[in-house]
Amino acid sequence: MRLEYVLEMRDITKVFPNIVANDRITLKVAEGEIHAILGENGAGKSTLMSVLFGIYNLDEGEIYVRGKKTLINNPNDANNLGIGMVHQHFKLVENFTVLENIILGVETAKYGVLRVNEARRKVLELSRKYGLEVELDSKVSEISVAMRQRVEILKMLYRDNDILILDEPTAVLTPQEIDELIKIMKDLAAEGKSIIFISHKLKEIKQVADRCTILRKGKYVDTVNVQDATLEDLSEMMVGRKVQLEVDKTEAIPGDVILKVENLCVKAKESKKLKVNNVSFELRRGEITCIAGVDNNGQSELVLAIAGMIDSTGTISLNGEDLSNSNVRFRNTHGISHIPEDRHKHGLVLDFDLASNFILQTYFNQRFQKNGFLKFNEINSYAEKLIQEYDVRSALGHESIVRDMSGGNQQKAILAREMDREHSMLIAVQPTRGLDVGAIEFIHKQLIKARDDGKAVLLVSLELDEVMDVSDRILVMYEGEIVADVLPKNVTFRELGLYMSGSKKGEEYEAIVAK
Amino acid sequence: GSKKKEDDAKKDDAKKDDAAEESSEEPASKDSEESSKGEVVLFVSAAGALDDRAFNSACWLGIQDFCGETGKTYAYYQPTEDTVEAQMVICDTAVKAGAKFIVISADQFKLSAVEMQESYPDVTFIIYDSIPTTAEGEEIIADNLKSILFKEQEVGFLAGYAAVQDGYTKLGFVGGMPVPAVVRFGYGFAKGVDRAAEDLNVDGVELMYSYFGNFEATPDNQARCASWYQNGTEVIFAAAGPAGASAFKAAEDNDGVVIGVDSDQSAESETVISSAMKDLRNLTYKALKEWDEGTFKGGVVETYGSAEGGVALPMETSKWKNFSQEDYDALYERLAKDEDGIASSIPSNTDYDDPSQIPLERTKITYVQ
Amino acid sequence: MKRLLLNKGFNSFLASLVSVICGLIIGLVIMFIFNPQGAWDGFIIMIQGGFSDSARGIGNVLYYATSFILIGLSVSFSFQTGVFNIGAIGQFTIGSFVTIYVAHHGTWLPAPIQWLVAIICGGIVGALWGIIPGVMKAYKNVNEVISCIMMNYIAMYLVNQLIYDSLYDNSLVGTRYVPTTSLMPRVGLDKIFPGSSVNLGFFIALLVSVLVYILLYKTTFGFELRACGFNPNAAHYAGVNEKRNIVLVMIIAGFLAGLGGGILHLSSISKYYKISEVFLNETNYAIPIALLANTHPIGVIASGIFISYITVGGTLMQGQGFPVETVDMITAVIIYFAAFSLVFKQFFTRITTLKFNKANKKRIQ
Amino acid sequence: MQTLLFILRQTLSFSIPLLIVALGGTFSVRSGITNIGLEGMMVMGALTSISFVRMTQDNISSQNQLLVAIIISIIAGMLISLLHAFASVNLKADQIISGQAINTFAPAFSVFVSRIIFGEQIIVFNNTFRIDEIPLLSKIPIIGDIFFKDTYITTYLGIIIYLISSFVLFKTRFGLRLRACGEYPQAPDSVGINVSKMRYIGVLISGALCGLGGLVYVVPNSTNFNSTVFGYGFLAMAVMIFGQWHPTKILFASLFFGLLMTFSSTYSGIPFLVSLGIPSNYYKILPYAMTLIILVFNVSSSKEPAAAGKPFEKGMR
Ligand SMILES: Nc1ncnc2c1ncn2[C@@H]1O[C@H](COP(=O)(O)OP(=O)(O)OP(=O)(O)O)[C@@H](O)[C@H]1O
Ligand SMILES: Nc1ncnc2c1ncn2[C@@H]1O[C@H](COP(=O)(O)OP(=O)(O)OP(=O)(O)O)[C@@H](O)[C@H]1O
Ligand SMILES: [Mg+2]
Ligand SMILES: [Mg+2]
Repeated sequence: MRLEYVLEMRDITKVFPNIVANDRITLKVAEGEIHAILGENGAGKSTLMSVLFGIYNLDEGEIYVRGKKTLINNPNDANNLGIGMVHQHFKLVENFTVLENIILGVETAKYGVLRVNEARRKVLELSRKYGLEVELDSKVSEISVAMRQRVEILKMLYRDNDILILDEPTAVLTPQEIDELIKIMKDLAAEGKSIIFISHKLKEIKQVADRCTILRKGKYVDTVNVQDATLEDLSEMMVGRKVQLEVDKTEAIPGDVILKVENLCVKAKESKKLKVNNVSFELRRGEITCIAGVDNNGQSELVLAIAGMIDSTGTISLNGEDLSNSNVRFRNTHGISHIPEDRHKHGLVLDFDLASNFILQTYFNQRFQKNGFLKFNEINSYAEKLIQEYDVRSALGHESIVRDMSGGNQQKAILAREMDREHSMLIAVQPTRGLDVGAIEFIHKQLIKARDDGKAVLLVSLELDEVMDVSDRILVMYEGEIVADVLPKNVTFRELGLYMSGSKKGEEYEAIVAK
Repeated sequence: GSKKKEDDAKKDDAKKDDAAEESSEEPASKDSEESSKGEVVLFVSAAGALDDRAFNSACWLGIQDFCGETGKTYAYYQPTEDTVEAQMVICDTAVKAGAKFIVISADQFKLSAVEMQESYPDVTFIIYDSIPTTAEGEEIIADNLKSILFKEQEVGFLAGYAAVQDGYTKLGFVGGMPVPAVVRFGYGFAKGVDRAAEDLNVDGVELMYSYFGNFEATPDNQARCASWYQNGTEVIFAAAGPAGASAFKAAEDNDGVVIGVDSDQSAESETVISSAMKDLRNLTYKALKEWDEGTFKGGVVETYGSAEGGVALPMETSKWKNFSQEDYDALYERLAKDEDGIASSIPSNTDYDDPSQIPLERTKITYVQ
Repeated sequence: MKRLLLNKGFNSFLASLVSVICGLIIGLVIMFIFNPQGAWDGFIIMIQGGFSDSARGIGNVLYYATSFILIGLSVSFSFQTGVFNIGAIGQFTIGSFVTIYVAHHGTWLPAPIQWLVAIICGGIVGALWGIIPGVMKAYKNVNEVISCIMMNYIAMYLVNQLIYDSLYDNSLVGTRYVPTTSLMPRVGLDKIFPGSSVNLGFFIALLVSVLVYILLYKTTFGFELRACGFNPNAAHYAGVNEKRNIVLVMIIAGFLAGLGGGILHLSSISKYYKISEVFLNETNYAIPIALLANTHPIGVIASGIFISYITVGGTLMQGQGFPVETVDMITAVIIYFAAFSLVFKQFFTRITTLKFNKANKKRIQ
Repeated sequence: MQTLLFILRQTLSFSIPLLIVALGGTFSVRSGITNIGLEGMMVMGALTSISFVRMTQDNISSQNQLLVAIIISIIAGMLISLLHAFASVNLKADQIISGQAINTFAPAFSVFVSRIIFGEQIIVFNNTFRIDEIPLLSKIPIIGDIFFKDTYITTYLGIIIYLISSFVLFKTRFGLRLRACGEYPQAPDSVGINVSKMRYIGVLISGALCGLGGLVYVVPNSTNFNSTVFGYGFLAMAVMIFGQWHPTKILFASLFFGLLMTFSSTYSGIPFLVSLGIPSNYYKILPYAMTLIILVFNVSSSKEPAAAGKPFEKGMR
């Protein structure tokens, strides 16, 4: 009986210092099957896969591969068993070429000397066979996210793996790219490869998976035939209650123009290419404007330029005041609040305590300092206030070192800081990335509250669901240009995807170009 | 002159043997428990090191000779820095640990020596190259201290004269740093070269003159010497302590030769053709011997030059082509007797600010600053 | 108690202490290997340090600690703000010379302020020496380690030449002795610690350490600097001018090092700058002291005094037949054990949170 | 011609140790471990190998002796570098700490040990390692004069190590893996490469080359060793950064620096320069000042391997 499963994980338990990430979880995958794993953030999906792939050693349980009980102590063991994995965060060396990344670890070599030609041939063959188009000699830092993902898939195929794990592979793709990926997955399955596919997007699961295992808070819930389950069933099993997936919000009442951007251009660091190419738009009070687009199409640079963190040409004015030549501090104090894309790189000083992080841009205000000396009492009570208001949870209150806090609470801290600062415009870049539904809900509510308070909100998101649910107006960026300016009610997912992949351009865009 | 010196040495050897016998009969000192850490002590400066292959090494060997013979314990101390306070700390430490005789081997102790000799009247001191002087410039020598100075210029002179007489016309001098003793070596060498050129009527004598700026065997020093050899210099007199090794190496690689300094350095490299020796080891030994026998006389300044037999070239190990033992003896004699004012014509370190000021008749001196 | 143990500062202190103890034990073992007879006595003398030479010993501990603290502070301060000022060596060197120079040429000043003017000038030139790598790092993205190394050598050779050109003394092969009128005031310390060179400089070092502490932890400027140190990107995001701050950090660090050199050279009547092509001995301790202090300005006081303490002990240990280098070896071992501090810290945290964990485990089961 | 040859040879004698040690540092940094302990590792290599030469100088023929000395210096460097690897990889400590500890330890230890073994701190040895001429090869015009006359095995070693290093780093499986560990250890970790092991190897290679560099530093330049390499380890570190952790650039950086050093220390053999009367201290400053200036104008900002200096934990994201 057991033989019918190519992979069987039984009663897997994995404990981290403060949490039981996997609690007696069972997973059975058949040959040629696409098996989805569904669960909220933190449900333990990645952990389970990491155990399977040998990154973590399990605390309890057994793993059978092709009917044989095995110990998987490191990725090598997994690889030898034909198990491959595409991680949620790509494991690619940025300044290596695509080819080097693919062969890393299983290089063909003679007396230790690399023999890349052989490898190149094999990779090209695979790439052709599965329609996985990649530029083998480009540096990874120069290629798009979608291509990086193809590289990761090629990495598995190159290793002749036949149990493939894909951890949230669709989170960063356009609908079209997702379709392509689904086709590839189906092809692979048809060849007899087994695929474990992690996602919390129910529609995709419905589309591609044969069966689905649901996890909740580290525990096994059930394994179902996807055909037999409705979307509602799946979501209920995942969250444990009936869920309302839409965001509650009233119609926007746009007011005056707050931000006006004209002919904004940003040069790329190394090349002469323009990352942001002659972008112009306006933001209005009381409206959430969303910039949609595939990662790396200039959204980040656009935001950094508006915040004054990188050099740009063109004009930016806020409330009629020209900001083009002013520095970050000036913009911070004249109405721009900014929830940055990377909370660890920009948003927080991880080794500071929470209170210090709350005053990161305001420490010089009369409120927090006198003659250059910090007023700690005032700072701490302010911190406590924010902690209360925004429900930021941590072990030691305002004294907690931010590094020790969970990602969701780190994000809430940033949100609290940026919302509470005096501002007329809020920029939020991927504010819900990696957060669980509760936190996402909270953040969406706050964005809407800001809008209703009469602020202009600029949301940058890669997730189409978020784009469609939260925004009042959508700008689509493609290769540094704004290619569409649409209202969510007038546009479908499909269309958005076309804009995002550059295959369609909005009328407004044509109009702009004509001008 | 040199014969006299050799005789002295023989006598010393005989004495040493006697002393060894005596000490073996004598039981080890009673209070060896407390004072076992060093009755005879050497002080070296913070900037220096025990093994400088020059002063300190020679004194240390002299102390070892003596203590090996008498069974007395010995030690050396180095202050944390060269201030009076730090030097007094090691002096107190040494005396507390049982020091009875202290050899001070550096000019850096000039100020503190005044205090040391007064604070410890029961301890005997000798200080090389220096006379205890107060901050106000007053020289004070107590009865328990003897200052020993050398006329390095005379042995430098010998080396320079010998080199020219041997047939070298392109010579070089490198000092470690322009400390007084090194400067005396250098000035003497320059004068010796010139005097020989004059006496022997040699034309076209050239002298390169420089200081390394340090006493260490660094690649830079090696390269500098090598460049001289490359440029035609045949022999370099290296008065530079451990940095002499740089000159040896450069000579080995560029077919040049070297004159060593302080002690007989012939064993260190094939290229060492002679050495300008000071008799430090022996003098240290002698002073200790006198102290041991109760004949030590302090309160004086003794200066050793050729007349006193305190300097020499080691002719047995020298590799001169033309300069013979007879030539050497004759020259030494002239120097010791100061015939025609030959010895008194040699400048000392305080006579000129830099070597290019030395009036030389037939030598072209190039001073590389 | 648990609160205390969980306190970061106390925890680091404890970890440093354990490092020191481990280092000393290994040091003793090395001493035993090489000289079994003298080892124990020598070791005792060393760890008695300043105390084995009566009041003078203590005075000297404080005296040597003065320059150690200041140069260690220079490195620590820069570390805390994300810059590695290995150039403290050169700044100390040039500061020393300038102080001596001003002391010699400033004798027309009223005596009570000669020293002050001189050391401030030393500090200022040290700061100037720091500006160059600072500007290069901030505006040209030149790795400060390499530019600082270059600046160190330039300082050393330049000072040697300037001495030849100005204050040269033939017999000292260095500068002349500093004029007595410009020596650091002894403020009665010579009465308490007779025979030692301790002077007002020690209090200046303490004061400066505290000032640096206040600057770093209590002021808005320090807030900016530390933010830059921990996360320059976040500082940039928060509108801090991180380029300007890098330059300011190097100026302050340079000033501290220059000040240290200056005070050292005005500490004794027989002090002078000896021409040398090796860096001043004090500079060897800059990085060790900073590391041992976990780069905390107040910690620097402790580690500076500690290194000074065993250095004094090391001098005295020569009486037992151990060369002064023994102390350096032991210092090195202690620094090495500082690498274990993470392990030690985790250990302390674990024993204090053991109870909590046990409870947690039970809950899980 | 003769002068040119001389300058070339001197340049090599400055550059080769810098090159070898800088390459050593490169292996460590490329694996993700910052190494400021180059100086101390050089001292350990020189101490052990020169001690060996001194102890055996009357018994073994010189070139064989040198070969053994080379091996000893390499082993010594590796042993001391293990300490650095342990602290940086296993203890995940700040990588400055153990490097600095080694720098403080080595010279003191060297004095201590030399005193115990030889009774004095300076180890004097018979330096007979020069090869006058290599038959046949020395007849090649120009090249023969530069490389095959009056030369040291160590010169070839430098060149060979340069060639091997560039090859190993960029053409071999090992090099690929090593560089991956220095850039983004998560990647090699996820494909089953043992990052800790690679980093150990990187540090060990750097120890080996530094130890060797210590010997190579002493042999062509002196007949004694005095427990120090006079900051050459730090200069090599500067050369490494200057050469942007890339063997060929490091080769040029070390030649550049060596040439300046040669100029600054041999100018006194050039009558014209002597006649200018510029004090030698200014010439001594020259290499350092020039390097600073070049750094300012060197527009391409140096890219240190991204993960260098950062401890890595298995399974880290
Ligand atoms: N290395 C670790 N140390 C401690 N806790 C961890 C570690 N890795 C994961 N966790 C915790 O274990 C839990 C499960 O995490 P896991 O990454 O498996 O979730 P997931 O289902 O993949 O979520 P997501 O949807 O965010 O990818 C989370 O609470 C997480 O914070
Ligand atoms: N510094 C950051 N700033 C913004 N978003 C981040 C940051 N770090 C992580 N994230 C996002 O948070 C989400 C979850 O992160 P986490 O580290 O918990 O992932 P995971 O599911 O456990 O990953 P893996 O599959 O690699 O184990 C990811 O989608 C990631 O993009
Ligand atoms: Mg997760
Ligand atoms: Mg996950």
